[in-house]
Order: sequence, then C-alpha cells, then structure tokens
Amino acid sequence: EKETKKLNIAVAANMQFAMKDLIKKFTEISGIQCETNVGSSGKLTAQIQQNAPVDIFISADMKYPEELYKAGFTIKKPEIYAYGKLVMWSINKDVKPSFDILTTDKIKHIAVANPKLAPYGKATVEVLEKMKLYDVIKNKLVFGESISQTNQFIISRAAEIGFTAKSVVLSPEMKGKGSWIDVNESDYSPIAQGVVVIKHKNAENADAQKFYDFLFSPDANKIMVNYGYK
Amino acid sequence: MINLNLQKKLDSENGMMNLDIKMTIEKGSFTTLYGDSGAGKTSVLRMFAGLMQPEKGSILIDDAILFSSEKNINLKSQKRNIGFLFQDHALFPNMTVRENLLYALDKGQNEKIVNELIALIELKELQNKKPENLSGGQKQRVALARTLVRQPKILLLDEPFSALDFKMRLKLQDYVLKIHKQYKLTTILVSHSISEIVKMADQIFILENGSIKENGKPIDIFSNKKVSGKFQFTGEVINIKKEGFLNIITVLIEKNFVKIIAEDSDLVDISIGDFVNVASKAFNPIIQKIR
Amino acid sequence: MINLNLQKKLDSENGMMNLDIKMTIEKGSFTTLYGDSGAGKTSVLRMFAGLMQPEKGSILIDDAILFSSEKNINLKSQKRNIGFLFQDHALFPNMTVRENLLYALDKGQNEKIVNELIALIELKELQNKKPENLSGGQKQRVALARTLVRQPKILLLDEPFSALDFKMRLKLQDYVLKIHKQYKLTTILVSHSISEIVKMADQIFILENGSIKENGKPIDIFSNKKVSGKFQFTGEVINIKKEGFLNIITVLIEKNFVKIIAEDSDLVDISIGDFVNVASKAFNPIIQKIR
Amino acid sequence: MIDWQPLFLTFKLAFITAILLFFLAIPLAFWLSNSKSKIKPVIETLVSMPLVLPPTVLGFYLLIAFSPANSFGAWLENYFGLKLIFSFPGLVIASVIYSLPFMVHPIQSGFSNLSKNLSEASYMLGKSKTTTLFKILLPNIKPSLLTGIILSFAHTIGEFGVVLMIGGNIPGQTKVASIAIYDEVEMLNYSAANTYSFILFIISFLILLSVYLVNGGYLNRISK
Amino acid sequence: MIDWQPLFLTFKLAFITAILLFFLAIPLAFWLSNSKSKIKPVIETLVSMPLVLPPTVLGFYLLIAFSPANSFGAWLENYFGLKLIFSFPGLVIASVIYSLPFMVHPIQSGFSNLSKNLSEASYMLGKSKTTTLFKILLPNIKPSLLTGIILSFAHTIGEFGVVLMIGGNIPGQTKVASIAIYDEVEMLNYSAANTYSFILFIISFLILLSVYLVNGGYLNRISK
Ligand SMILES: Nc1ncnc2c1ncn2[C@@H]1O[C@H](COP(=O)(O)OP(=O)(O)OP(=O)(O)O)[C@@H](O)[C@H]1O
Ligand SMILES: Nc1ncnc2c1ncn2[C@@H]1O[C@H](COP(=O)(O)OP(=O)(O)OP(=O)(O)O)[C@@H](O)[C@H]1O
Ligand SMILES: [Mg+2]
Ligand SMILES: [Mg+2]
Repeated sequence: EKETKKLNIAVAANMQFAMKDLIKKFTEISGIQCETNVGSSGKLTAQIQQNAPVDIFISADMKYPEELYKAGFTIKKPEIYAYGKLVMWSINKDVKPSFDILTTDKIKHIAVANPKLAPYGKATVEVLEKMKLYDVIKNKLVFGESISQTNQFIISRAAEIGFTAKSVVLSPEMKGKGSWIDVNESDYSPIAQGVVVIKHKNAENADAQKFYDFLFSPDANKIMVNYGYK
Repeated sequence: MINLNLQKKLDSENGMMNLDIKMTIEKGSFTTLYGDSGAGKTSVLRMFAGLMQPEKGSILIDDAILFSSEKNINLKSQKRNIGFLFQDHALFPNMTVRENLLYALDKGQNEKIVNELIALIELKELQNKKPENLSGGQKQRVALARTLVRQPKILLLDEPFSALDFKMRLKLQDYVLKIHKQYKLTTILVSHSISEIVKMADQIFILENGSIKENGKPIDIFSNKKVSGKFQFTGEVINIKKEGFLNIITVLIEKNFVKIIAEDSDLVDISIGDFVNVASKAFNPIIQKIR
Repeated sequence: MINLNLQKKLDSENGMMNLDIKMTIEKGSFTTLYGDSGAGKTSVLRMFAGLMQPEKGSILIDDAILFSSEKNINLKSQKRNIGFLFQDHALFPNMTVRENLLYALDKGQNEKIVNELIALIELKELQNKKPENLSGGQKQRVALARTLVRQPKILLLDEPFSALDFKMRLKLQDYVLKIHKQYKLTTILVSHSISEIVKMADQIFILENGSIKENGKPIDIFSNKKVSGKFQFTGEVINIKKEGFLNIITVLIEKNFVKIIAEDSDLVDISIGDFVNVASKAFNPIIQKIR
Repeated sequence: MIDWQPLFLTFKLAFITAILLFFLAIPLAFWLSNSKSKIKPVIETLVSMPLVLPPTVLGFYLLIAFSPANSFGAWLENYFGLKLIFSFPGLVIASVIYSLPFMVHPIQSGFSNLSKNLSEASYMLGKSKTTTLFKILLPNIKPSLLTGIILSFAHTIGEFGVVLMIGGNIPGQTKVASIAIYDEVEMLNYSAANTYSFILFIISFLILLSVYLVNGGYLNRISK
Repeated sequence: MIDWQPLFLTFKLAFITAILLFFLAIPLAFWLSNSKSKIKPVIETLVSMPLVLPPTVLGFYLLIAFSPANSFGAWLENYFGLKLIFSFPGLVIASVIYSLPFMVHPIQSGFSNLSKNLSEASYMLGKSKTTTLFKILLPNIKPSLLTGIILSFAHTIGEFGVVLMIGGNIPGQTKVASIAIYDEVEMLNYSAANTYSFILFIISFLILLSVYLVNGGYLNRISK
C-alpha cells in the first residue's frame, strides 16, 4: 500500500499539457509517482471542499485557491507559480489577427472564454473594454465554458477568431496552426495562477511540499516559459 | 354449500342495471348460467373468481368467507383455488401450447396430466406452437385444457365450447362431465346451448337483466315450456316441392330434415323460411339405441 | 364470378397440412364454409382478404386480379373492398362502440347507417362505452355492425353469431340475410351450426384438413345424409321414469323434449345418457305455422 | 436577482425539441416496427449512437459539421440561409439529434407490443396506413408516447454539453438554464446555483406532475 | 498509443449500471403501473427529475451527499465502509440515479400497454404476483425491456458530467472513456480524442447492433 501511494495532483484543465512535462521532470528528480485529476478549477475546488483525496491543487487563477485557503483547507496562503498570457488567434488563412479586423464584416463570431469562469475571459473583456471595442463587437462574442472550449470554437472555425492562452498556441499540437498575435500585457490585469497544498487530517504532506517547491524551481520555470507562461 | 350473494351496478343495454344475484350451489353439482347476451353471466363468474368486486354481498364456501362487504373480507383470486376458463381464452402469447399448460401445473404436480390433456384436445402436433398461430377453436381447446390442469375444486367455464365443431364439442363435453364426476368438482358453466345445458347440468339459473328469473333442473325448466305428450317440434320450412295435388315440405328441425306431405289446403299461409310446428297426435314411436 | 385458388402450407393437428382450395363463387351468392376446428376456414378468409399470403394460386373477381402468384400481383387489403368480421372481434380499444362504427364510415358516407346499426344490435345505451366494458356477445355484435357499416360488396363473416343467445342470433341472422339480398352482397360465412347454414346459405363448402371435401347446396349436402321419408330423429336419453310396467323415457332432440312410452322389453340396453334413434314408420304429421 | 431569461429559453427549447421529435420519431418508429429490411437493425443502432458520445464531443462534431467554414455548413447557409452555429435553431437541431433515441425507442417498442389485429381490422375497413397510424395505433400506445415525450423533454432541459458547444452561451439566445447553473457552480456561487436549480426543478416538477396527473386521470377514466 | 483502460472501465460501468437498473426498475415500474395510490404521479415525476438538472450540477449535489464531510456520506463510510467519492462504486450509484428514468419509464409503459387479461389468467391459475411478473408480464414486454436496457446502457457510456464530478479522474478507477476524451481535448490532442471517440463509437455500435440483430432474429422467429 505504502509503496504504491502516489501524489494526487488536482490540475486545472488548461494547465494540463504543461503539467505533463512538469510531472515527468519532477518524477525524474524526486522519484515520486504522481497522479493527476484534471478538471475545471471550480469543479476541483468543489471536490476538495468535499474531502476528495487531493494533495496539491494547481489552479488556473487565484480565486479558487484563495477560497480554499479562507475555508481552511490549505496549509498556507496560495502562491503564484506562473502568469498566463493572452493571445488573439485565428485558424482562417484569410484572417490576420488584429484589433481592427474584429469590427469588420469578415468576423462574425469572436470566441472568448467565459469571463465569469476563466481568467483569460476576464482579461479579454478588460482588453476589449479598454480599447472601447466591447460595446461595438458585443454581439459577435461567443463564450466557451473554459479556455479549452474557446479553443474548440476557433479550431472548428465556427468562430473566425478568438482570444486564448499563449500556452495553447505554443503547444506542440497547435504550433504553426493559423496565426496569432500577443495582446499587450499592460492592457489587462495579470493572469496569476496559484498553487496550494491541501491539508489532511493525519497524513503528512511531505511529497506535496516537494512538488510545491519544485514548481518554483528553475527547472519548472523553464518548462513553463516554454509553454508561454511567465 | 356455496353461497353467492352479489350486488353491483353495471352498465347494460337498457341503461343502468342492478346486478343482484343470490345463488346457492351444492358442492359437487353442475350448474349452468343461461341468459341473453349482457345479462350478467360473465360478471357473476368474475365476482366469484375475485376478478371483479361486488359492491355489496358475500361469497361463502361452507364456513369459509371468500368475500364479504360487511366484514370487509376479500380473498385474492390466487387464494380462491378456482379454475376459470375465460370467454376470450387469455392464452399467454409468450408460451407455446404446452408451456401454457405446464405453467398451470401446481408445484410438485405430475406432468402426466399435461400430456393427457394435450392428447385429449388433439393438439399433440401443435403443442410447440405459440397461440397466435392457432385457429379459434384450437385456442378455445387450449384454454379449456389449461383450466383443467390443476383440477381445481371449483370450475368456472364461460362458453367453453362455442367455437368448436360438433364432434369436438361432444368429446370435450363428455370429458368435462367425466372429470366433474370423477373429482367431485363443483362446476359452473355459461352456455347458450340448451342441449348442452340439459346434457351437462344438474341445475340452471336463468339470468335476465342482472337478476335470476328462474332456476331449477334444466329438464324441468325447459320441459315445462316445451314438452308435451305429443310428438311435437318446431322447425323451419326449407323447401316446398309440388307433386301433383300434393306438396312435399322439407322442414329443418335443428339438425334433422323432415319431409312432410301436405295437401294444397294445408299450405295456405306457409312459405319457405317460416317457422312451423310439426306434430302428431297419435304417435307411438320406436326407440333404438345407436352406437 | 369469384375464383379462389389458394395453396399454402399450414401447421395442423395432424402435422403439416397442405391447404389447397379451389372455389368458385357466384357474385351475390351466400356461401358457407363448414368444417372441423383447424380445417382452414379462417385461413381461406384471411387469404381472400389479403391478410395472409398464399404460397401459390390466384384470387380473381371477374377479370380483376386481386392476387396472383404467377403474375406477382398482390392487391393490398385496403384496396380489396372486402368486409371482414374477425373471429376474435378486433374492436379498437381506444374508441367507444359508436366511434368504432363511425371509424368504419367511408368518406362522405351518411352517419345514419351507424345509428341504424346501433339500434339493430340493441346497444344504444352502451354506444359510448369502450369495448373493454362490454360482454362477449356485445363485442361480437359491435364487430358485426362495424363490418356492415361500409356495406362492402363482399362480406366475410367468421363465426359472427357464436357468442349470442338464441333470440339475438335469429335477429342478426335475419338482418344479415336482408342486407345480403338488398345490396346484392357476396357473403361468405364460417359457421358450425347446421341450422344457421341451411337457413342462410345458397352454397356450402365442407373443409377437411385444408381441402374441400364436399360442396353443394346445404340442403342437399345435409339431406343426403340425414333426411328420410320417415319421421326420424337422433336424441339423447335424459330421463327414464318407471310407472308400473311402462317406462316414460324423456329424449332430448336438440331443443325439444319428447316423452316416449316404452315397455320394459324395449328398454334393454338403454340408459340415461345414451344416444337413441326415435322413429315412426306410419306418421302423418300436422303442420302449422307459428307466429 | 435571478435572471429569468435562461429559464425561459430552456423551456422554450425543451418544448420545441419535444414537439419536433414527436413528429419526427413517429414515422421513423413506425417504419422500424414494421420493416423487415436488412438494414433495420443498423438504423435502430444508429438512432442510439448520439448517446454514447460525451455531449461536448458530440457538440464539437456538430459544431464542425454546422460551421459555415465547412462544406455542409456552407451549403446550409447558402441554400437555406440557415445559420446553425451559435444560434437558437442550431440548439434545437442539436437537441433533436441528441434526444432522438428517447423518443424513437419507446414509441417503437409501443408499436411492437401492439397486437397486429388492430391494424388488420383497420385495413379491412379500407383505411390507409396513415389513418390507421393516427387513429388506431398511436391512441393505443399512449403510455409509450408519454414516455417518449417526458424523457426527451426532461433530457433537453438538463442537456448541457451539446448546447454549450453549439450555442456558445450567448445571453438571450443560447444561454439556457443548465449553462447558467453550471456557471454558478463553477464560480462557487452555490446559493445562486441552488436557487436556479430549485426553480428549474420546481417548474419541471410541476410540468411533469401535471402531465402525469392528467394522464393518470385519463387512464383511470378509461379503465373504469 | 491508446490507453484501453478508460474504454474498459466505461463498458464495465455501463454494463453494471444497466444490470443494476434493470433489477431496480422492474419492481418500481411494476408498482407504478399497478398502483392507484395518490402519490403515484409524484413518484413518476420524481423518477424523471434527475434528468432536468445539468449533469455536473447533479453530480455536485451527489458529491455533497456522498461526501464523508456530511452526515449521509459519513454514515455510509462508518457503517458500510462505503467510500463513494472518487471511487468506482460511487460512479455506479451516480449513474444508476441519473439513468433511472431511462429504465423505469419504458418498462412502466410496457406494463401499461399490456392487457389485464394475462395477469388475471395467471392469478386464476393460482400464481403469485411475482411468478406472474416474471413468467407472464416481463416476457410479453420484451421490446420495452430492450428499450430500457439500450437507453440506459448508451446513456451511461456517454455520461460525463456526473461521472467527472463524483469520480474525479483517477486512471483505472474512475477515468472512463468520456473523461479520457475530455482530457485529450483539454490537451488539444484532437487526434487522440477522435481516436477514442471513434473506438467508443465502434464498440458501442457493435454491441448495440448485435443486440438488435439477436433481438430481431428472435422476434422474427416468434412472429412467424
Ligand atoms: N400463420 C400461420 N402459420 C402457420 N399455420 C397457421 C397459421 N395460422 C393458422 N395456422 C394453422 O392452420 C390451421 C388452420 O387454421 P384456421 O384458423 O384456418 O382454422 P379454422 O378452420 O378457422 O378453425 P376454427 O374453427 O378452430 O377457427 C390450424 O391448424 C392452425 O394451427
Ligand atoms: N367493468 C364493467 N363495468 C361496468 N359494466 C360492465 C363491466 N363489465 C361488463 N359490464 C356490463 O355488464 C353487463 C353484463 O356483462 P356480462 O359480461 O356479465 O354479460 P354476459 O351475460 O356474460 O353476456 P355475454 O353472453 O354477451 O357474454 C353488460 O351490459 C356489460 O356491458
Ligand atoms: Mg359473457
Ligand atoms: Mg377460425
């Protein structure tokens, strides 16, 4: 039993592909086996609140870890392990991403992550509002439940263009597909992603702490930068 | 002694009908219900069997109460140990002829009876067919056989022979009579056929509009009305053939044809299709047993 | 002229049965099918109606081909304009009695006929009831009425009167005969009752095991076998009562009781339940019309 | 406090879907119950297949199919002016596809359970297959029809994945209640989610209950 | 390349759920079709209610109910040693609750379509309600039983929201195919997601097709 005990990592869905490399590296270094439980941050938070067996929670924003901290499920305050970056992306060959094109007839639908749920969605709205575009193109917006669904809107070309995470367009699967531009980072509040170690009644969380520490190591940082995080 | 006291409001051809029946039946007797379509015959059987609930009344077998509206007793159908042949067969469509009979077996009862009954109803070759492939009369025979499998102490038969040809009907009538006697069953038969009733039953109840109009021995009931010392029949004129002054009239009296020679004067008023009385005052018939 | 030539393998009580029927029926005639249960009567009607497909053969009405296995023609039931009374009624459970009849109306046909038929079958009071609440005989009457609504040129009746009491049966027989004549219908009736057949039909086909064994006029068919110049009947001994040296024997001859006085010596061999011949050589009966 | 629009949209979607399905499923189920065709089992199976894919996945495939960037979607848009993605009609079509088995299978089994006698009797009265279907067969499988309607109605209300994918969560157009509730749950706004769920639950409960009451009353009346 | 475990788990879950539901639904449907109780329409409605909630939301409520942090979940854990969150048994129970209407309603309508004659005939042969149910009623509503089994089987395969919420995403235990597909989509691995979907589709197709073929053959045989 003891030997097969693995570290349970709850991972926000959009961190999943970076996480694969991170875990690989971590296991290489520490020899600790990990098991991931992927879901939306909201779902994972709900599960943790119901005593689901989770050792460490890697969220896509700060809100959910804060919530858990306040409710006393974590050992420490959440720490930011990375910042996400927003990009504008299109798969269509004849669509060159730019803010000007958004208002043209060429663009009928703009895919955005749900601003209530996904930090990238919130950031997108902020940007659009700042550029006084929001009210103009409000009717073109379609909302994905998560960043991943937003990607699907773009990839299926149901939406001609959309806003997503930089990690997406840099991922091996999507590299070179369509065209994208960075959104000026000063136009939106930073997309901070937090991590917390979950408190357990009696078990010790040494492994979890190790992973936590690993996340802030240069090794991990290198991987995350590769995936478009800061 | 079986006591039926049944009251229930039913719809009828003349508006609302108050079914109100009091019947006393000896155990081991063979009783018939006779009456017009809609008189309430099937309803009486269904109440006896526990498939229909009387509004008021009671059903007693000796001291056992099967139903009593006063005492609020209503024994389930399953517990009444009554065999019921339904007017519309109600064979189980998912089972073959044989399986229909096997299903009726009581726990631990010998399967032999099933083979006997299948032979009796002459459906050996069809025993592995599903009911939907049977003819009307074949279904009726299976329904009868299924009712007889358990040899229940009380047997309710709702027009069990109506779809059968003459030969088969006689054969099954005889069989029912035989087991009725052999196992001392109490049997109630619904029938529209007087000869069947007279042949089979000890007792007849004539139902009219939900009430018992008459009851007694079938022979008395029908005799009082129809028998006379004379040799006298009712029949229908089928043919009239002229031969010189005489006419040969063919009269159908049930299954028998009688040719009668009549003079023209006798013929006034009589034509083909008329119902007639045929009688003879001075008649001393010969009687012979037939094989 | 209607020509039926039907061949089909059916299961039967004696193993496989080769139904093989050739029938010619005059238009406007009244034909009966008679035969044992399982002989193939219903199957013949179903093939005529297009509900069962013959393996080989043809069905012709004058020059019109309803079915031909050679020419690969098989007219749909709906197109054959045939009325069919099913042996098991097949009333529509979702409709009341009246709605069952109304449904049968052709487009533009007058509703009057429905009222007439409901009155005829004496179900005025029950016309708004669903079939499940009807008695067996009531269902049969509705089925008959429903078949008659459209007054189809060809009428197939599969034991239409079997569940009816005597009075109702006579009444409906008469009605069927009346409309048969009035509208020049071609009617085929399946029946187990000889008196019914003789009364109604011009022509009888006796089926045995899927083939036609005999056919002709009912009166000839049954007469040849049963009529004699003598006044002679078959009946069953119901009662024997001793009075001194004499015995009064009651014999049931169909619905009639006859009392016969016999000496002890005549009685040798005869006991209750026996079938007997009752005959008289010298007999000159009186015949009277009855009202 | 509560935004009623998603609820309104949900019931509108569920009603329209159930009604469309009803008329679509009847001929299909009728054909399936009568056919002796070799491909019948294949069609029967295909009808159930939308169920085995996770709703979001099915939604994604539908999205690709309906997208005007692809030939089928372009054809729909050019020839029929039909824009199915991110629109209410698209939701309806997706729901119809997804809930198809809930309507077809119960009706089909209703037909199969029915005695052949009834249709034969109707044919002998010169009635066409269509008349027989509507006047005789359907009225005699009311419980099955009810099952089909209830299952597809209720399922459309709770549907979520397909709708989210095809609809794009546009307020007033495609943001149905299930999405609204989902959003609240994800935001850990449990009390708002509870309120929505409760309202959805109560309205659905009342609708279905009244259906069952009416139906029960009706059944009691005919079985009396 | 493809990890077969989620597929295996999916079909295991679907089989177990369908079988459990079958035995659970028969008595319930039988009661519903016979009962004249006043609460019957209420129960009928309640059976359908799991459908009207979005699966994740239902999953959320089940999560709360099953959680050892709450009294019901704690009771289950203490008295039965049952851990329902993030475990296969939890998935089974959740699926059973969610798919209940797909089994109960078709079976109930099958019973209702059946003529009362048959059970009466059976009672008159002295057979108990149970014997009558198993030997007479159920064999005569085969199409309805089949509908119930197919719908709940297929629905469990495609189920996703409830399963993800209750089960988490634990390989070999609760990571069913629908979640595996979800994972691949999240990882932008669309080709892997397609492969999974395709395999899921094909296997389900073959299973259902063979059910329909066997069933069709059977029905043909008895209707000959
Ligand atoms: N679909 C069928 N396939 C094969 N055999 C059948 C089919 N329907 C009936 N049979 C058989 O054909 C034979 C003739 O049946 P049919 O119904 O024609 O008899 P019938 O003369 O009408 O008898 P009854 O007077 O009992 O109604 C029976 O032995 C029956 O079992
Ligand atoms: N469940 C019921 N509720 C009300 N009335 C009924 C019910 N069942 C039958 N009836 C009516 O009760 C009357 C008697 O029916 P029953 O079946 O007892 O007649 P029957 O004597 O058997 O007639 P038949 O010889 O035609 O079979 C009929 O008028 C019928 O319409
Ligand atoms: Mg009766
Ligand atoms: Mg017949």
